[in-house]
Amino acid sequence: MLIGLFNDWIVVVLMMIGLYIVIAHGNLIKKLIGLTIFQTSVFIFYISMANVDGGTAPILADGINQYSNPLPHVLILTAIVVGIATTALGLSLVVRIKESYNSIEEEEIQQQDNDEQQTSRKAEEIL
Amino acid sequence: MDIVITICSGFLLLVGSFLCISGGIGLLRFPDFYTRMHAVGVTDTLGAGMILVGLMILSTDLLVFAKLVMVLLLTLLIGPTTSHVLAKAAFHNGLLPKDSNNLSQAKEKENTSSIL
Amino acid sequence: MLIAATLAIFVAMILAIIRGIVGPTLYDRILAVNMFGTKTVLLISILGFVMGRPEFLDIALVYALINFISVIGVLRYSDTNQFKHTPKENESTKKER
Amino acid sequence: MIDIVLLTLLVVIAIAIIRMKDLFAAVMLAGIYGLLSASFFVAMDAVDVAFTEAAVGAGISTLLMLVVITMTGSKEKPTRHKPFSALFVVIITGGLLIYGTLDMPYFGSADAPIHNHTSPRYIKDSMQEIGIPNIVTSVLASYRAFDTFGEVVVIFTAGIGVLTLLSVARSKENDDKIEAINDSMHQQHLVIRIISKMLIPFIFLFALYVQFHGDFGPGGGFQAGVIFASAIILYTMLFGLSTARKVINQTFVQIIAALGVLLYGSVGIVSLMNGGNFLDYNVLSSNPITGQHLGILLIEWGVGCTVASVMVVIFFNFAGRRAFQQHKKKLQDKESSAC
Repeated sequence: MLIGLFNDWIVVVLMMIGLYIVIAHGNLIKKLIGLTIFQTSVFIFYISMANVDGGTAPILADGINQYSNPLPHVLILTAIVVGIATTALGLSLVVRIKESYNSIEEEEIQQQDNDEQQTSRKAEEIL
Repeated sequence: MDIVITICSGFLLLVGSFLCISGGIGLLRFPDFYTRMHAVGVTDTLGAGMILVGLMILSTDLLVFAKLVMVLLLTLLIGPTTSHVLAKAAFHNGLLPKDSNNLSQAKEKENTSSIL
Repeated sequence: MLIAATLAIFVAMILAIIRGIVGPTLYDRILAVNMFGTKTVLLISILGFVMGRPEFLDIALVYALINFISVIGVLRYSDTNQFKHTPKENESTKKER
Repeated sequence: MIDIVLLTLLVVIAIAIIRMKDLFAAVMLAGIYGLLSASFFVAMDAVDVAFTEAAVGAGISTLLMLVVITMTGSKEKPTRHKPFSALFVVIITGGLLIYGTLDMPYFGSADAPIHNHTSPRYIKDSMQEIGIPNIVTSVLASYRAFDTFGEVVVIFTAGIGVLTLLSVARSKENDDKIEAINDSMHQQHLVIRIISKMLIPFIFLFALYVQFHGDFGPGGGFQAGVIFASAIILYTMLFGLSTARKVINQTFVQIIAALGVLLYGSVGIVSLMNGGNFLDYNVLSSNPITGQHLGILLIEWGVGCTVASVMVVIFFNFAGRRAFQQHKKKLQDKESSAC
């Protein structure tokens, strides 16, 4: 009976791997890859919920009584395309960050921001 | 008739699976990129073709058969093309075969001769 | 036989994944991805027959096409200097003449 | 059984992605990850989803990431601090989630709550009410058409966002120089060029087939749009951006993207005018079933146009930015060498 929850556990593991990459890695593109993994784990969760034992694809045909649940399929189908659109938006932000900071590492960007703040503060003090 | 179909498709599927596995082992065990590429490039197309033909024999619907033919044509077109492009790109980028003493010498000779 | 073929494809997939993870050069990885794509096409075709509804082979077609496009894309963007060797060769041949 | 193997492979690849320092390798593994998850969707009977994931997860997202990596550099720098706090957070959250799964219904059980609420009606009545064998299409385009409208608008907005962030003002002279950079590539690659020339019309035809066959098998506007766009992307990669821009005018593509959303919305307005609810296709024609068919056909066209043109616009802008950066770098190099 343990095998009955196997899919859910794998989903949790994948989700946590995605979360770990997003938290622990400083590289912005790596973070986006982590986000993609997280996203896919949610897709897998929905799709494995939709499955019914002995069911087939939800396309009506003669002589088939048991179909999988079509509703999660619809939700995930649109979510995948929206996901790529938002990923593209994130990637374009990364490109702009690279252009203005010349780095895509989180730590270096923060370092540069801090330096800038300090210099501007010093300039104010002098004034 | 049924038995003939089952035996034929079974034979083709088995040969195709054997080719797939041997290609995989070649990909893992061969020493450098070009030999790996040889293993994959040869077995991938042939194995895929065998398996698809085996499935074609099994199919009862004409539409399924037609789609399988299209998949087969695509793999026959695409497999060799990607192998060719990959090998060309790797070679142009300066990746030399592992046992490449002869080859690099030959290349040097060619270069010197072209300079001369 | 279908089950045996499925198992064989799984084994080939696992081997390709190992090469994709280990692969010392970039080209080994591209090769592994390419082989993985072909194996996925086969897996989808066979899965249709195993599950008894083989009419969804459109997916296998899409896989074959997308696999080609992504390999070309990887080669196009993998190295910016990649295709600049050929003009140099042309130049040298011109000098020869 | 098949799904267990596929899921295990997914976890292996995800762990390998964590360890990968080379971003190229990580993106390539992400491509394999997309292919694997799509095969999992096929094994779970979700053919429409697998269709979309195949075109998107393994194709377009990998390509976009590769283009970006060529602009930003492919080495990941090691983080200085140890990620123990991140590990702690992840393990705690994961433990709680796994504790939560213990209450979940078992995989594949037919009496799970999800199968008892609205889906039996879709499965039982959609043939009488909509008249289309593919239940996913009838739910997507008719029962939940308003939801899908929202998704299309989100995709359109994301396209506008990418355009605002990355579009480069193009002057004529600038254009020619960028063209020179682009066309220096792939001039020698005769084999791919010929094979691709053979394939591209086939891909367009296949996209149209997917668009119109979506009522009877897996397919529909979303998938067709992505496949159509990937053919144009293949052309762009082989023949250079400026050639592709000459063939397909970017302004025209942007107008098509807006027109797709407009078409979708106006179907809703027309059904309002005819006395029904927003996006209620029954009133579009004298016969409700014919009305449903007409409505689904029209909005699938809208979705297909928007998705295809937004994907093309996104790719054009990424590639255009890359060419612009290379051009700028060349100019700088020239200046510095002149000094």
